Amino acid sequence: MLLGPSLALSAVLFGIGVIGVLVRRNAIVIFMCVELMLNAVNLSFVALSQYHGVGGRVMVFFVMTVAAAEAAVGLAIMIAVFRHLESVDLKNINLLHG
Amino acid sequence: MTVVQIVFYVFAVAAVIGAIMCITQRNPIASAFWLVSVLMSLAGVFVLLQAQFIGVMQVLVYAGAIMVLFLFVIMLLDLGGKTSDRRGAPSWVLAVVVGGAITVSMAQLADYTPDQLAHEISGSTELNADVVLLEGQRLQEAIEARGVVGAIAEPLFGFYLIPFQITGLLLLTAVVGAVVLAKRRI
Amino acid sequence: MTDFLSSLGYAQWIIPVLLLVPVAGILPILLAPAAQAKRIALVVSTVVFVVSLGLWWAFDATSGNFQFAATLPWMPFWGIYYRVGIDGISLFMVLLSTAMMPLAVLGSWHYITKAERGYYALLLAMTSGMVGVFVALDLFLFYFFWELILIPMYFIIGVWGGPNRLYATIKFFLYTMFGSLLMLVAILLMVWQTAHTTGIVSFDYAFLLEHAGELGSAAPWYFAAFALAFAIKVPMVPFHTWLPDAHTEAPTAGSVLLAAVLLKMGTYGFLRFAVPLFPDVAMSPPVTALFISLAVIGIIHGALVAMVQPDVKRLVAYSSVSHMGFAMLGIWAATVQSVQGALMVMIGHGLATGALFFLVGMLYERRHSRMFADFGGLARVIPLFSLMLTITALASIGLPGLSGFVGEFLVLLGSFENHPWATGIATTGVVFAAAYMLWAVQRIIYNPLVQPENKALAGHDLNLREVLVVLPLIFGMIWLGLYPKPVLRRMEAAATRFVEFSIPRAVTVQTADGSETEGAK
Amino acid sequence: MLLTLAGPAAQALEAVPRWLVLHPHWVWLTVALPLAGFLINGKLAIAASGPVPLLPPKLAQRITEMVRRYQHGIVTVVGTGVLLAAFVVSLMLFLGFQFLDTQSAYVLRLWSWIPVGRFQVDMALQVDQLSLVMLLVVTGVGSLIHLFSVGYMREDPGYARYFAYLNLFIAFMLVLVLGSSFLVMFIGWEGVGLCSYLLIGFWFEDKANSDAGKKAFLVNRIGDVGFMIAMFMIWTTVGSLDFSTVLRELPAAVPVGGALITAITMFLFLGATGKSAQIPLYVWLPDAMAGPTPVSALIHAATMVTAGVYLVARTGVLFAMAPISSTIVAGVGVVTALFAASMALRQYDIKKVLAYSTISQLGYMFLGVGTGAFAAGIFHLITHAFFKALLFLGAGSVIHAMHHAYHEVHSSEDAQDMRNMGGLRKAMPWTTVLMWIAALAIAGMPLSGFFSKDEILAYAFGRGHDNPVFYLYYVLGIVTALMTAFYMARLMAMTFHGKSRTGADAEPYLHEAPWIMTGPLVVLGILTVFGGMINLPTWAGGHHWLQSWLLPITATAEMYLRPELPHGTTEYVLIGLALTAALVGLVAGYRLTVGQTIVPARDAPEERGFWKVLYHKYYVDELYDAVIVRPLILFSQRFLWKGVDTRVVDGVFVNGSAGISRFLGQIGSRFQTGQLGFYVLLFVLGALWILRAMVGGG
Repeated sequence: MLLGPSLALSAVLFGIGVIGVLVRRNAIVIFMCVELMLNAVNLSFVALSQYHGVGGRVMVFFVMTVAAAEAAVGLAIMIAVFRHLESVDLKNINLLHG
Repeated sequence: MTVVQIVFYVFAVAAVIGAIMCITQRNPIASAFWLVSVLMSLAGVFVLLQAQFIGVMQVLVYAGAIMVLFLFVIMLLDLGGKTSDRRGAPSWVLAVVVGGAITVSMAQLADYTPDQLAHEISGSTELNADVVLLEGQRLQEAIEARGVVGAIAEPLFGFYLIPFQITGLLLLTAVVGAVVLAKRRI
Repeated sequence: MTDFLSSLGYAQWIIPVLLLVPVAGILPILLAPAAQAKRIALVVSTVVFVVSLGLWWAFDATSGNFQFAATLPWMPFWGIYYRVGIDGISLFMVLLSTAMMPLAVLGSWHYITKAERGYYALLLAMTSGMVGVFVALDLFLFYFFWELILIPMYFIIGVWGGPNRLYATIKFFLYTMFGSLLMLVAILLMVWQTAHTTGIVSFDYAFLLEHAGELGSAAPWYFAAFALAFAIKVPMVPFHTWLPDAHTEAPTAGSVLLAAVLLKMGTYGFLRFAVPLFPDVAMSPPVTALFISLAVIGIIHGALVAMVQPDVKRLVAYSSVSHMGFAMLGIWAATVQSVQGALMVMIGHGLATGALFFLVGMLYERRHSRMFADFGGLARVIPLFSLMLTITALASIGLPGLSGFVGEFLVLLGSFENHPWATGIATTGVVFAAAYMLWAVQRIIYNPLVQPENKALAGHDLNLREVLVVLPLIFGMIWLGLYPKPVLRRMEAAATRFVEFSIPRAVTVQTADGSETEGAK
Repeated sequence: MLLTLAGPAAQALEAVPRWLVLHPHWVWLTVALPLAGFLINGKLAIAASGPVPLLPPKLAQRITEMVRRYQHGIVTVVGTGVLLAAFVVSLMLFLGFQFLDTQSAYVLRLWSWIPVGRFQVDMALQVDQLSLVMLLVVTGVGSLIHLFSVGYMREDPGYARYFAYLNLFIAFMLVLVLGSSFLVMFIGWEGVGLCSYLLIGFWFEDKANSDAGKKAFLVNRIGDVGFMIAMFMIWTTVGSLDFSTVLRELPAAVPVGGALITAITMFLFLGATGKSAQIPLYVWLPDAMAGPTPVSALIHAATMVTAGVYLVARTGVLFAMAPISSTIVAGVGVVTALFAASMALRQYDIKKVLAYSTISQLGYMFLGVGTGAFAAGIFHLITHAFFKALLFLGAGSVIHAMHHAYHEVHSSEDAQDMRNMGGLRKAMPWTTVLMWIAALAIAGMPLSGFFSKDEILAYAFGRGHDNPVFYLYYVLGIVTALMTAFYMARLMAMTFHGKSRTGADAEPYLHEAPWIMTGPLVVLGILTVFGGMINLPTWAGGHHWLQSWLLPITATAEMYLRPELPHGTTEYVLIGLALTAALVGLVAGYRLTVGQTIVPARDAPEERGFWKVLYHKYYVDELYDAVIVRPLILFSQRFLWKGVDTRVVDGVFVNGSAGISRFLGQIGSRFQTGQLGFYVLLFVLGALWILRAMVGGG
C-alpha cells in the first residue's frame, strides 16, 4: 500500500539529484547528488521487492557496494585533480575538450 | 490513513526537504550533512517497507561510512564554501525544467498498485496480485521463517553468489585504484 | 624432381606451409635477443623461398586450372572457406614474393637499427599476407589477406621510414583503404545478391564466377568498386600520387616490397577478379577505351614526371607508374601475347625496380642522401655498384636481352592489332624511359667527381652481403631476358584462360544455319 | 668439323684444305668469342679497381695483385685475340659457305626465345651472302681497330674497361648482322646502341662526354620506336618476325605500293635514320666524337652506323614494293649527304669533319638502297668502312701525336683542332701518305670509294628514267661529291701541309705513332686502294662480283624494282662528270686552304655570315633543344608534376577530401566542450527521451 507513494518519493528525490548535478560545479557536491540519485533508485528497488521478490533487495546491496567503490575511486580522483589544479570546480577541468 | 502512512509521509517530506537543502547549500559540508539527513529519512522509509536490514545498512554504510569519507575529503581539501559553485540562473531554469520533467514523468507512479504490477508481469487483467506476485509472498514467508537477515542472506550467498563475489572484486579494485590515484608516490 | 616432390606429398602441404611458416617464425623472433632477429628472419624467409621453389617443378604447365588446391571450412555458415590454389598467373607472383623476402631481410641488415624484432616480425607477417593474396580463391579470404598486408606496411613505413613518414603512411593507408572498403562492399553485395538468386551463400571464387553473369544491372557498380581498389593499388593515373610519397619515405626493404610485390596485387586483382568476374562490363568498348587510355597516359605521364624528379627514389617510383601502365595495357588488350607480356612486365618490374631500390638504399647508407645533386662521378670510386646500377637501369628501360624487354615487347605486340594508336603512343614511352633512366644513371655515376663526400666513397664499394642481395636479381634479369621460355610456358595456359574469360559472355553469334550459339569461348 | 662437299662449287674449291673451312653452324663462335672477351675483360676491369667480393679476402688480395701485374697483357691478348679469332672463324665460315650444296640462307636455331601462342621467335643466327659480307667487314675492320687501340689507349687507366666495351660491341654488332629475325636483330640493334653510349661516354668525368653518350642513345631510341612499330605491323600482318618468312610471305599478303607496306617501310626507315644518323635524327653523331678515336672509327664510321643501310638492304624487297618509301629513303639520303657535307666545310675539329663526312657518306648509301641498288649500297658500305676507318685512325694517330706533344709541354691547347696543326707531314710521313689515300678514295679518285659512289650515282641517274626526281637526286649527289672533295682536301691541307701552327715548343715532340698503330693503317690503306676490286664494273674489266654474290638476297627485290645502269656514252659522261667534280673539289679545297693564312684556334676570330651558320651546324641542335627538349622538360616539371600531380590530384582530390573530413570533424568537435555539466545535460536529456518513450509506450 506504500508502493505508489514510495515510487513517487523515489522520483522526486531522483529529480532533485538531477537538478543538483546540473546546477552545481563542485565535483564533490556532484558526487553527493549522484549518491542521492542512487538512493532514490534503491528506494524503488525496496518498494517493489515487497511484491516482486527478494531480488530487489539483493540489488540494493550491489548498488551500495558500487556506490562505495565509486565514492572511493571518485574521491581519489578528486584528490589527484585537486593536487594539479588546486580546485575541484568543473569549469577548471576541461581536459576532454576536443 | 494509517499510522504507518503518516510516519511514511513525515519521512518523505523530511527526505525531500533534506534533498533540496543538500543541493542548494553553498557550503559542501552543509550539503553533506543535509544528505546525511536524507539518508537517515530513507532508512526510516526502508524500515516501514519491511526492509529493516537494509535500513540498518543504510545508516551504517551510507550515512556512516560513505558520508564520512565525503566529509573527510571535503575537509582535507578545505573546500569550505569560500566561493559559490552554483551556476547562473539560466542553468537553474534549464535544470529545473529537465529535472522537473523527469520527476513528473516518474511521479505518475504515485498511484501504482500491486495489481498493476501483476498485470504488467502476467500481461493479463484477470489475475490479481495475490495470484501473480508469488515471489513477494515467498519473501514474506522467508522473513517469517528466517528473519529479515536470513531472508536476504540465503539468496545472496546462493543464487547471487557469483555477482556477489564479483562485487567483492570490484571493491578490491576500487581500493587499489583509490590508493594508486590518491598517493603521490607508491 | 617432380617425382621426388610428389613422393613428399608436396602438393598437399605447400600452400599451408607458405602461409604458416612465416607467421610461425614471428614467435622465435619475438623471443630471441634483438640482435638475432635478422638472422632468424633470414633463415625463415630463406627456408620459405627454398620450399616454394618446388612449385616450379611441381606445377603442371599444361593445365590452366588451379593446382595445389585445398578447401577447409572457416566460417561455413556464411559460405566462407579457406580455399586456395595456384595457377600460371599466381605461380610467379608467389615465387616473386617468396624470393624477394630473403633479399629484403639481407637488404635491411644494417639499415634497420631500431626495434629490430618488430621490424623483422612485420616482414615475415607480410610474407604470409603476400602469398595469401595470390593463392586465395575465396573472396573473403582474399580480402582478409589484402587488408592484412596493409598493416605491416603501414608500420614499416610509419616507424622505420624517413622524416616525412607520417604524411606518407596516412596517405598510403587511406588511399588504399578507400578503394578496398568499396571492394568489400561490392564483395558482400555480390555474395548477397548471388545468395538471393541461387539460395547458396558462398564467397567461393569459382561459384561466383559461374554466377557472375546473373548479376544484371548491378555488375557495372561491382566492377567499378573492384576496379577502383585495384587501380589504386597498381597504381593507375590518377590514383598514383600515394606511391612516390610512400616510396620516398619507406625504408629500403619497404620500397622493394612495395614495388616488387604490392603493386602486383593490383594488376593481379584485375587479372583474377575484376575482369573475369565482370567481362561484359570490363570488355565493353567504353570501359576498355577508358582503361587503355589511362594505361597509356600512365606510361607517358609516369615517364615524363620521373624525368624531372630531383630525388632518386621518387624517380624510381614514377618509373613504376610508367611500367605498370604497360601491364595494364597488356591486360586490357586481352590477347594471349599481351596478357603474358603483362605478366612478364610484372615479373621484370619486380626484379628491376626491386634491385633499383636496393641499390638506392645502399647508396643512401653511404651518402645519407637521395638527391641527384649530391652525386656524380661515382663510377670512378665504386665501380661494382655502378656496374650493377647500369645493368639494372638497362633492364628497367627494356634493353633487349634483359627482363624488361620481353614483357614490354609482348604487351605492345599483343596490343597493336586491336589498339594500334594507343600502342603507338605507348611505344614512345620507351624513349622517355631511356631519357629519365639514363639521365639518372648519368647524374649518379658519371659526370665529374667533385664533392668530397663522394670522393670519400673510394674503397667503400658494395660488400659481399650487398652483392648477394643484388646479384640474384641481376641473374634473374639476364635469365628472363634471354631465356624466358620456361616462364612463358608455365603461364600460357592461365593466360589463355584469362583471354577466353574476358570475352564478353553475352556476345552471341549468328551461325550459318541461323541458330544462336555462345560466342567463342 | 665439317661437312659435305657437293654441287659444282666443289670442284672449284677442291684445292682448299679441309681444315680451313667451317660449317655455318659454327657461326655462334663469332658471337661467343667477343662475348667471352667482354666477360674476361669486364671482370678484370672490375677486379682492378676494387676488391673481389665473392672470394675469401686473402685469396682475393692475391688475385688482385696478380691481376694488377699482368692485367695489361691479359687484356691486350684477350681483347684483340678474340676478335682476330672471330675474324679467322668468319673467313673459314665464308669458305665453308661455298661448300654448301644450296646457296640459300643457313639458319642456326640456338634456342626458343619468346614463344607465346602463335608468336614464336627463336634465338637464331642466319648465315647468308649478306650476313657473311657484313661478318667479314665487322670482324676484319674490327680486328684492325682493336690492334690500333692497343697503342692508342695504352696509357688510359680504363684500358680493361675499354676493351670490354669494345668486345661487347662486336658481339652485339654480330648479333645485329647475323640475327635471323627482326627481333634478334633488334637485340643487336639496341645492344650496339648501348655500347655506343658506353664508349662515347667512356671518359665520363667530363659532363659533355656523358651528355653526348646519352644523346646518342636517346636519339637512337626514337628510331627504335619506329623499328618496333614496324615489327608490330609486320607481325600483325604475317604472324612472324623471321626474315625468311616475312620476306617470303609479306609480298603476297599486301598490295604493292599500298598504305600498309608504305607504313611498314617508313617505320623501318625511321629506325634506320636513328641508327645511321640521317635527317632528322643525325644530331647525335657529331657529338659522338667525344668518345676515343678508335671508337669513332669502329662504331661511328665503319660498322654500327651502317646498320640502317644493312636493315634496308636486308628488307630490300619491302622497300622495293613501296615506291613512295624508297623514293623518300633515297631523298632523305641524298639531302642528308648534301646537308652534312656543307656542314663539314667549315668545321675545325678534325673528328667533327670526319663525323659529318660519315653522315654524308651514309646518305650516299641510303641513296643507293633507296634507288634499289642494294648491292651498290652494300658496296659503298664496305669501301666506306675501309677508307673511313683509315681516315679516323689516321686522325687518331694525329691526335695521339698532338696530344703527346702538348702533354710534354703542359699545354692545354685543343689537340683535335686543325687550326693548331699544319705541316704534320714532316713528323708523320706514314700517316700523311695513308690519309691521302683515304682522302682521295672518299673524294672520288679512282680508288675504292670512287667505284662504289659512282655506281650509286649511276643507278640513281638510271632510275630517273622512271621517276624524274631521281635526276635531282643525282645532281645533288654530284654537288655533294664536289663538296666532299673540297672539305677532304681542306682537311688534308690544314693538317699536313702548310706551316706548322702547333707552337714552337711543342713541335719537336710530334712524332709518328708506334707500329701497333701504323700497322693497321697500312692494312687499311691497302684495302682502301684495292677494296673496289670486289665489285669492279665491267668497263673497268671487272665482273660485279659483289653484286652477283648478293644476288640471292636482292633477287626478290628486283622483281619489283630494278634500276638500270646507264650504258654507252651516258655511262662515260657520268663517270667523267663525277671525276671532274672530284678533281675540281680537291684542287679548290687544297689551293684555297694552303693559300690562306690560318690562325691557331686560340687566336681565331669569330666566324661571320653564312660561315657562322655552317660552323654552328645550321643551329639544328639549338633548334631541337628549344623546340623539343626544353618544352618537354618544362611541360613535365611545371604542368605534369607540379600542376597535375601536386596541385590537382594531391591538392584538390587527396588533400581536398582530407579537408572535407577535417571540416566535418571540426563541426563535430564543437560538441566536445570538455565541460562535464554539458555532457551530463546531454545524458539526462537522453535519459528523458528514453523515459518518455517507455512511459508513452507502456
